Amino acid sequence: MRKRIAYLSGLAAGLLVAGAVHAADGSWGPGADDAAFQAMLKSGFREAGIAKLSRLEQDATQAFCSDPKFAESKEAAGKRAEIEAANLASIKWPSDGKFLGDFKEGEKIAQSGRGLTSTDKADQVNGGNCYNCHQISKTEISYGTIGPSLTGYGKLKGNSEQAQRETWSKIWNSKSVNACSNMPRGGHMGILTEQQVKDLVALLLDPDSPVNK
Amino acid sequence: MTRRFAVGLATCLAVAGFAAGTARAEGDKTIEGIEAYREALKDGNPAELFEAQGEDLWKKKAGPKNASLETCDLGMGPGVVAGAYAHLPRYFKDTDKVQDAESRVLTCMTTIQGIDVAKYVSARWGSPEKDELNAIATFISGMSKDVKVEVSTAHPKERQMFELGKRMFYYGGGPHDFSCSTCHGQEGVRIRLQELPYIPSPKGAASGWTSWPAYRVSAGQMWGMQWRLADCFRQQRFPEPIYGSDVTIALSMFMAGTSNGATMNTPGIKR
Amino acid sequence: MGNPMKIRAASKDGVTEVKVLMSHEMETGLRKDASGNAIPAWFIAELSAKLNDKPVMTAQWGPSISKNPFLSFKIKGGKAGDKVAVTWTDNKGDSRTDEAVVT
Amino acid sequence: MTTQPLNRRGFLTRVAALGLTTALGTTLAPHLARAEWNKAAFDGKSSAEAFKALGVSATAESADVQILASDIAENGAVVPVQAVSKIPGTTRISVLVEKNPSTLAAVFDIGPDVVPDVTTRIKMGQTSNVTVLVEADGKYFTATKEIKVTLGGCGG
Repeated sequence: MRKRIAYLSGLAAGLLVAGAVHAADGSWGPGADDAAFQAMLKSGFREAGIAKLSRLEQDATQAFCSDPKFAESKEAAGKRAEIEAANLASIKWPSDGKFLGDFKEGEKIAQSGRGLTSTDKADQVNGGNCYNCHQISKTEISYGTIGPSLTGYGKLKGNSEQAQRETWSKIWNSKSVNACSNMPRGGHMGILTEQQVKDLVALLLDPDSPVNK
Repeated sequence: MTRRFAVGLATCLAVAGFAAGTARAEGDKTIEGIEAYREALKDGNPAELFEAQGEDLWKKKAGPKNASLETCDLGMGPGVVAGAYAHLPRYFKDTDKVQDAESRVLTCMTTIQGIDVAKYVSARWGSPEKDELNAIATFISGMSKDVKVEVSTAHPKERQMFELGKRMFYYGGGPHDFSCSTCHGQEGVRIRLQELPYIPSPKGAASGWTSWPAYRVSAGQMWGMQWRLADCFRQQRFPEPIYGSDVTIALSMFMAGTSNGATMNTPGIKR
Repeated sequence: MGNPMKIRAASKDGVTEVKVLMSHEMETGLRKDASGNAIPAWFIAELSAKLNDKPVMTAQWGPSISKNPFLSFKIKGGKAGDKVAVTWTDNKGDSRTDEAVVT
Repeated sequence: MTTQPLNRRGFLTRVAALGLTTALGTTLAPHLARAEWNKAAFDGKSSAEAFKALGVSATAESADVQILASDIAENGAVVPVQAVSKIPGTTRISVLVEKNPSTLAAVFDIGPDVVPDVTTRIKMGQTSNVTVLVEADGKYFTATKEIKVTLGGCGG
């Protein structure tokens, strides 16, 4: 969990970007009725297993993206770029310089949606949740469509170092590419280990991977 | 929310176009199969067993006051169950709170039966206490089957609850950065093979709101909306929402209020 | 004794369609609980159906039948007012009979 | 609650009781009285083992035996299956799931007053062939269909 920003600064960022006003339609956006919202959050949850109350605390990226109306607006373009830059700067590149792991392991990680829920154990090997949102290997019929299809990804993108770096940065920290991407920041948030990210990069780029067959 | 966030890598979008042709034919067959499966499930919903249990619990004398819940006011006057679920959540003067069906039942258990509901609130999902609450909610919701959803946001507290729910819907956090809107914030997508209702639209809100409580075939369990929401938060990697807390009622208010005019189809049956 | 069944029996064009929902865990015996102990098998093993006290069908079930089982079958004949009774017996010897009037 | 997988004594007492009731039925089709839970058949780990324990000899595939089920199940815990026989003299319909630990799911003894058309819901641990076996006049007929079991939801 690198670069987690404390709750209060996250909240302050939220206030700053949204402004404490009711929207024109009379709705309470972030920044308005904050006291009631914070009271609701505080009284609404209890710690469960490994899911501690601290998970309700937002970092700057999460706070910004929790007001999508603003986050998508023209005025927020600068802030979006700022958030992407900060996420990009935080990326940890492979320690041995090698981006490609084992695509077979990558397939297993992509299949698994387990890990880090209140009913998971701390020593649970986390999955990547990839098939929940993406089509990947053609043989898997149970895939989600929240994200784009990745079938044939490596065929199209090639296997250059540039392709490997781009793929790594997307999986390690999706918000470095798109500030409010729906995709989790696998490496950045400690969901996936460095080796797991390598295996996923291999799943997408290895010419022998089922993704590219 | 008018526009969606751009999804992912620009290069991925190109790949999506490339793969769409072959994926679609295979995908259509899969969806057809899943639809046939769901159709077959409709005939004979085990939720009926829970409705019957809930009705028994509703009518049974219990608690220190040895009273039944039959005089409980679900918002349409003491003892009126028919149609009540379609008007919930709503503001209740006696508690000065906006309540959903499940939190209102806790109030009635406390005031009418004299039961200390703390252990019902803290009990784990799947415990006998929670099973009782789910059965009662199933019974109450069944008494609103085919009734139009008519949820008021006229009272300031109702309006506030609706807005708090909308804001909660977009509140992202935890190790995965997930919010409700990560999955339910765009039209026409699915997780694995499960279509995801776009909750901020009346149609999407209705498809979610009007079919819970529902029997979950995967677990063989009856889930009220409280459990449904708790499991959403679990998958979101959030801590656990407290049963009957304002967070849960706010989200229900957002969904129910957005689905006004739709028809209750409870209890439902789900994967 | 388990919870009551839900039985519906409707007669149409000389055939009575019977639909039964049963409340039962249908444990396979292969699952483990949270502490890793095997959950013993517990399932409906025997069923019988009667129309006006006359047995019309019996069945043997294994643990592969789903939890809270559903069964639908069709009886030749049967008319409004007739009685359909279903009895199940599980592998622990527990048993339950419920009746419905044909509509 | 017993901890034994099968409380044999209690179970057999019940079966005996059932037998007694059915024996008193006056116009009972004889095969309805032969019900005794066939442990060996339900212990079978394949269709072949289950068939053997059920006393099934030669089987023939028949278009008059139908399995009505969706090609894909969204969840293996509940898979609706309708088994239909158009063969005259059908007395027994069995449902088998090849890859389940207990292959035999159900055996229905059909009296003359019942249409050989039963629907139930079965568990499937994985994608598998499902077979409906029909006994009519001492002969055996089958139909087999593959049902795919997929992962739904978030997989968590």
